[in-house]
Amino acid sequence: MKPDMTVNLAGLELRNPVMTASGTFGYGREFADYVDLEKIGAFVTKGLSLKPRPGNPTPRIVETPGGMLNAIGLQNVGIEAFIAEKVPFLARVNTPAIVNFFGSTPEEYAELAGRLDEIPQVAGLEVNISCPNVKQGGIVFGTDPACAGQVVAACRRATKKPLIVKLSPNVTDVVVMAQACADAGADALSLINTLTGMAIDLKSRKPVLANITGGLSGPAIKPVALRMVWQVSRAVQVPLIGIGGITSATDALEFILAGASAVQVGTASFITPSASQEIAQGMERWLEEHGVARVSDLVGALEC
Amino acid sequence: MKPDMTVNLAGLELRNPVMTASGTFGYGREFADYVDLEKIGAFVTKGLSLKPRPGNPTPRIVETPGGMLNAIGLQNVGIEAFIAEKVPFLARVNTPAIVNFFGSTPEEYAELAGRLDEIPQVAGLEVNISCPNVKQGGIVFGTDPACAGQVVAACRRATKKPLIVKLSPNVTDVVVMAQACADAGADALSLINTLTGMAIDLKSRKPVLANITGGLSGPAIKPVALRMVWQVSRAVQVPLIGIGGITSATDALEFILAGASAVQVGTASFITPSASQEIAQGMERWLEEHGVARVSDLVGALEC
Amino acid sequence: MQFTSMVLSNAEVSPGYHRMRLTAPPEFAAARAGQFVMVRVGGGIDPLLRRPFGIFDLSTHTPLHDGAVSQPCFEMLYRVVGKGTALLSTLHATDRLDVLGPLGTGFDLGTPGAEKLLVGGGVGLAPLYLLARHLVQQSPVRLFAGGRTRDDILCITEFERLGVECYVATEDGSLGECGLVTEALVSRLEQLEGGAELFACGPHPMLKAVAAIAAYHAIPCQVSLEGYMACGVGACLGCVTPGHGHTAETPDYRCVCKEGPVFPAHELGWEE
Amino acid sequence: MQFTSMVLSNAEVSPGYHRMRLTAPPEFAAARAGQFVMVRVGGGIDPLLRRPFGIFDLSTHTPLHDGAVSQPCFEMLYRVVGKGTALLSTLHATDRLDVLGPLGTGFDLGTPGAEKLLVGGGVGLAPLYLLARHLVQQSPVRLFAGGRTRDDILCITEFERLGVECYVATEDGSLGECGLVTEALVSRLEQLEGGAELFACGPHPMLKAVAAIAAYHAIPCQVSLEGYMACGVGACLGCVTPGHGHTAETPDYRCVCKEGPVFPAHELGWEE
Ligand SMILES: Cc1cc2nc3c(=O)[nH]c(=O)nc-3n(C[C@H](O)[C@H](O)[C@H](O)COP(=O)(O)OP(=O)(O)OC[C@H]3O[C@@H](n4cnc5c(N)ncnc54)[C@H](O)[C@@H]3O)c2cc1C
Ligand SMILES: Cc1cc2nc3c(=O)[nH]c(=O)nc-3n(C[C@H](O)[C@H](O)[C@H](O)COP(=O)(O)OP(=O)(O)OC[C@H]3O[C@@H](n4cnc5c(N)ncnc54)[C@H](O)[C@@H]3O)c2cc1C
Ligand SMILES: Cc1cc2nc3c(=O)[nH]c(=O)nc-3n(C[C@H](O)[C@H](O)[C@H](O)COP(=O)(O)O)c2cc1C
Ligand SMILES: Cc1cc2nc3c(=O)[nH]c(=O)nc-3n(C[C@H](O)[C@H](O)[C@H](O)COP(=O)(O)O)c2cc1C
Ligand code: FES
Ligand code: FES
Repeated sequence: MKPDMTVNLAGLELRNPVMTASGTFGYGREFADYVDLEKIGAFVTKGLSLKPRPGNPTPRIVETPGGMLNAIGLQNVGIEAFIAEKVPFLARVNTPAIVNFFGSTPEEYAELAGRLDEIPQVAGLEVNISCPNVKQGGIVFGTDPACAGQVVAACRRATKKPLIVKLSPNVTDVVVMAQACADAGADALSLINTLTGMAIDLKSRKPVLANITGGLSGPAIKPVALRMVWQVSRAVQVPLIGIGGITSATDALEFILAGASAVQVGTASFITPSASQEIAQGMERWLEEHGVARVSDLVGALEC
Repeated sequence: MKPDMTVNLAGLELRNPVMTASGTFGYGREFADYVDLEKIGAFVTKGLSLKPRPGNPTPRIVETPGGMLNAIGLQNVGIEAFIAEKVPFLARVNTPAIVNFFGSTPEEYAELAGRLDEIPQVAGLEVNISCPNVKQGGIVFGTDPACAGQVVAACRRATKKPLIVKLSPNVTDVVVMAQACADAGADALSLINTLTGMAIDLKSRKPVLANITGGLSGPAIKPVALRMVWQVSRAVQVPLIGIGGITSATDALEFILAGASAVQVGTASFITPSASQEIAQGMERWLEEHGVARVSDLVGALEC
Repeated sequence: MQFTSMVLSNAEVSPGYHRMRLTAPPEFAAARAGQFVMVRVGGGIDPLLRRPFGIFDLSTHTPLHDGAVSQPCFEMLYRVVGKGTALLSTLHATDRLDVLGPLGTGFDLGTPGAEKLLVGGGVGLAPLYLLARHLVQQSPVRLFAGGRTRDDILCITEFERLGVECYVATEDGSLGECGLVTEALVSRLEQLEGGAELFACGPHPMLKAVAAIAAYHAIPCQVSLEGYMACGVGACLGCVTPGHGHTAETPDYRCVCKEGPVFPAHELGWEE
Repeated sequence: MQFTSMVLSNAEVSPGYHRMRLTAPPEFAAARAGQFVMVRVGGGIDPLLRRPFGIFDLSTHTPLHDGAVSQPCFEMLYRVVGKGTALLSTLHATDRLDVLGPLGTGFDLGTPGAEKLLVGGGVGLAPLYLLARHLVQQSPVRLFAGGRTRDDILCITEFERLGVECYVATEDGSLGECGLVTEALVSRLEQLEGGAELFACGPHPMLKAVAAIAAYHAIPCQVSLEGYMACGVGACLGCVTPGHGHTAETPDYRCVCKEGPVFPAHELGWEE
């Protein structure tokens, strides 16, 4: 018998727990030639802001041992172009599209959440709180529980859609951040975003990235991500989406054991465009071979 | 002309800026067959406590993508056995030995610093503050600026030897921690210690490490380490020792450019026991080829 | 398209430069000059990302044994610069490689009849060979090949065999003229009566110079760019390059992997 | 000692098991049975750490060409279980490998004349062959080889060629007795009049059973352990195993890589 791969995540009905991660999958269409979008659970679009954002100068990416740094600088088309140019594609795909978004004040976050709330093709929202708060001296929302709570509460008031909050790993205590976001009304938490890192080119004696620092992703960060998912899952009640260095069904199942109800595949899609689909299939096969009836039976099933 | 590789680090005269990292080089003797200890700048011994410490059950280590997790649990012989069994070897080697140590209260740290202060063979002290404070609900000293400052101040009062404080990367703002330690009297800062991570064995559905979580080291963490060294070097005046994933002379020179006056080689010694020596030689060769007269000319010479 | 390709040959054609021939699926035969592939080198995390390479040539491979069906194949011309290309250079016939492609937007072949001037710097010659093969069928073609030393001047005989007239310049004078290839290009343009069309691939400073020459002579010019790439399909926005209207206030970034790598030179911003 | 070794041969000797012969420097000839090497597989970060393997045999290699000097070499017998061993199994003659060793404390050869009983489970036979070669020179030697199926019973002919009497047991009965090898060991011990000495290498539960048997019969027993290793030289404390006096309150950890991998069984804690 085929195992039951479905997941109900904060009201989102997913055919399986594998989603693609924001910023690594464009607006869905870019990968449509390589992935059967209807074989994955959901996809998350590139971080969106009210106004279009230019992003950083180049170079914006560099490979590091077992990972990569990116400093795209949240380049995106802005909400108007998103509605005009990207939403029609979302409507054509029978897979939930989750829109990742950000702002520079709680008000901007809320306004955007409100705009997205009106778009029927948007199945859920993912709030990226790893952005500086321009009103409070540039402190990153996602590193201060009060700031984060404020943003989440503002978004919560602006939307009835499933609200996922994406946590930054660049914090002393991810559990405190998770708790603050859950308390402020998050339906689910996704973790982790990238670790801040840097690469230097010895020859030119310059940073490789034009932005100097960037976000580390890929297999290198998997141990940190697994640890954070496990810590948060033991402390917080809302469902979790595990992210960080997932390249195989085994990786994904490890996150499920650690307490994630679903996972997101990021950097791996660059290496194998069909990674998310293959991971979903691989998970199903594993469950079948191991006689696990429902993927949800494994959530948090780690024996410590 | 041979470049000048010497470094004066907080009063320590080093023949070159390459040291070995605590916990990866035993008490020096273990590697003596593989490295000419007199070709490296200094070596740092395994984290020492007042009483012997048992360490954690096994498995204690596991390989991860581009890195490894360890949960040794700070197993060590304790100060008495250290003096009786390890110090005589230190006396025989014409290379500064730096003793890494820790405690579970500021008083324990200070007592140990005082004991070490009396040992002439000990060239300098490195305080590991990535340990839980048993008096304050187990909060890790190195994640709270006040706690860290307290420990450093206590050690400072107990010793006149060069006092290096080793920073944890598991914090929201490493600059605040660095500042607190410098203000409390640290002569130098070494960074980074390991990132907390976790590995799971899907087959057994258990964590791989008996301790569940462990410290991530190796090439995977280099971008995070470089970023932290760069951040701290721009904000704090004391000299820095760069640590994290250094496996080549190029890596080491990148840390120097980022602002480190010296570096420590950890995990790389497991892969190539002579790594530290080879890195020192490689750096010298690079300086010569590039017409740099003194390694100190490169410290913080990154062009941003 | 993602496919597993078999290495047919992989030979050093000049010190530090290799030419690799690989099998491809039938659909690959439709690849256009200027498009590229992304190759996964090794099966693990080191290197992690795919590496982009131009398509040097397209052809058909007929295995030697009886009754064998012939199969499309393509070639890459690459320079060993780092980890990925070093590993690539160690592969042998029958080794497998995971390939994504053809990707991106290739060259527009321009107006039949008009003289085509191709400018290539070092390994920038790679995508120009397939282009020349297509162009010689409809127009006179000249190649301006530049490099630091003669080792950087690649596969000129192949171009000549197509009937392409070749001009060579090296910075150290070890082959052809001593100096920059753009000087030879300028002389030719000054001789020319009718319009010519430019196609260039090579280091950024060379492309910038070529773009300026084209603008000065008011002739069409297409350039093929490089950019650090992660996805190759327009999803990560890692590879962008400033468009002609780009300023810090009114940013205008183009995706090298999707909108490019070939762009009309006048559509790009050349300031930086 | 760290050295670059050349692969002389690398053959599959049973499904999933390979035997590899490698050159070594002259000093390596002094390696003792039970010592091990740590091999760097691949030159990059994947795999990152060295992999530990027992020394299956020591010998001398004389190249075929005229005037060649003979050279020490050693063999490893390994099972493909993960990334490192899979990569190892793809190596060919003339490939190079970076080796650290001989490491650790090997077997003590015991009292000449006393019967030697060797117990090996699966790839645990690896270090027992060199041991047997040494022991047959001074004592009668019997081998008890166990495995899950007959595929796990390795190189028995080689042991027999040394004059070692071999008992085989498999869990599925596909070769030798059906059951655990320790049963055959117990029968033999019950037959024996004089004292015997035990040497065992294999999975932990097997070693635990052998240690218990030795304790019951009050005969000396040495076991060779495995442990996840990073440094292999006693510096990282990753590989430790509890000693006989070990409790949570009075910990007593021994370093498998330095004090072991061979330990007198009674010195270890077998509780966990
Ligand atoms: C569209 C396109 C077509 C190309 N065609 C060719 C070709 O036909 N022949 C050829 O020899 N080279 C070509 N290049 C450059 C080639 O991709 C790089 O030389 C190669 O990726 C270097 O990989 P490495 O691992 O050896 O070097 P490393 O320096 O170790 O690479 C590290 C990282 O930087 C990237 N990188 C390094 N150099 C470049 C570069 N010049 N451009 C883009 N990314 C780079 C790599 O892809 C990798 O992600 C092309 C690049 C692009 C973007
Ligand atoms: C002293 C000693 C001697 C050994 N001798 C032999 C031998 O002669 N023949 C043989 O086939 N195997 C031997 N082993 C086990 C062998 O080291 C592992 O099977 C091998 O390291 C697995 O590597 P991998 O990359 O294929 O597996 P992976 O599972 O990918 O390895 C991941 C990590 O776990 C470690 N690891 C995995 N299994 C073991 C294990 N059983 N023991 C220790 N570490 C492990 C690896 O070294 C590596 O660090 C010995 C182990 C030790 C400690
Ligand atoms: C090129 C790139 C762009 C990204 N852009 C975003 C983004 O816009 N918003 C966001 O929340 N996360 C973004 N991320 C983070 C990823 O969604 C993901 O959290 C991270 O890459 C870790 O997962 P991975 O290791 O599987 O890649 C980006 C990551 C990469 C590599
Ligand atoms: C096995 C192991 C044991 C360690 N023990 C200590 C320790 O006792 N005290 C300490 O301050 N750091 C300890 N560290 C951290 C290292 O000193 C170093 O900060 C870290 O490994 C990062 O450097 P690397 O990537 O070069 O290994 C240990 C690291 C490893 C891998
Ligand atoms: S490489 Fe990803 S958008 Fe071009
Ligand atoms: S492997 Fe490092 S102490 Fe044994």
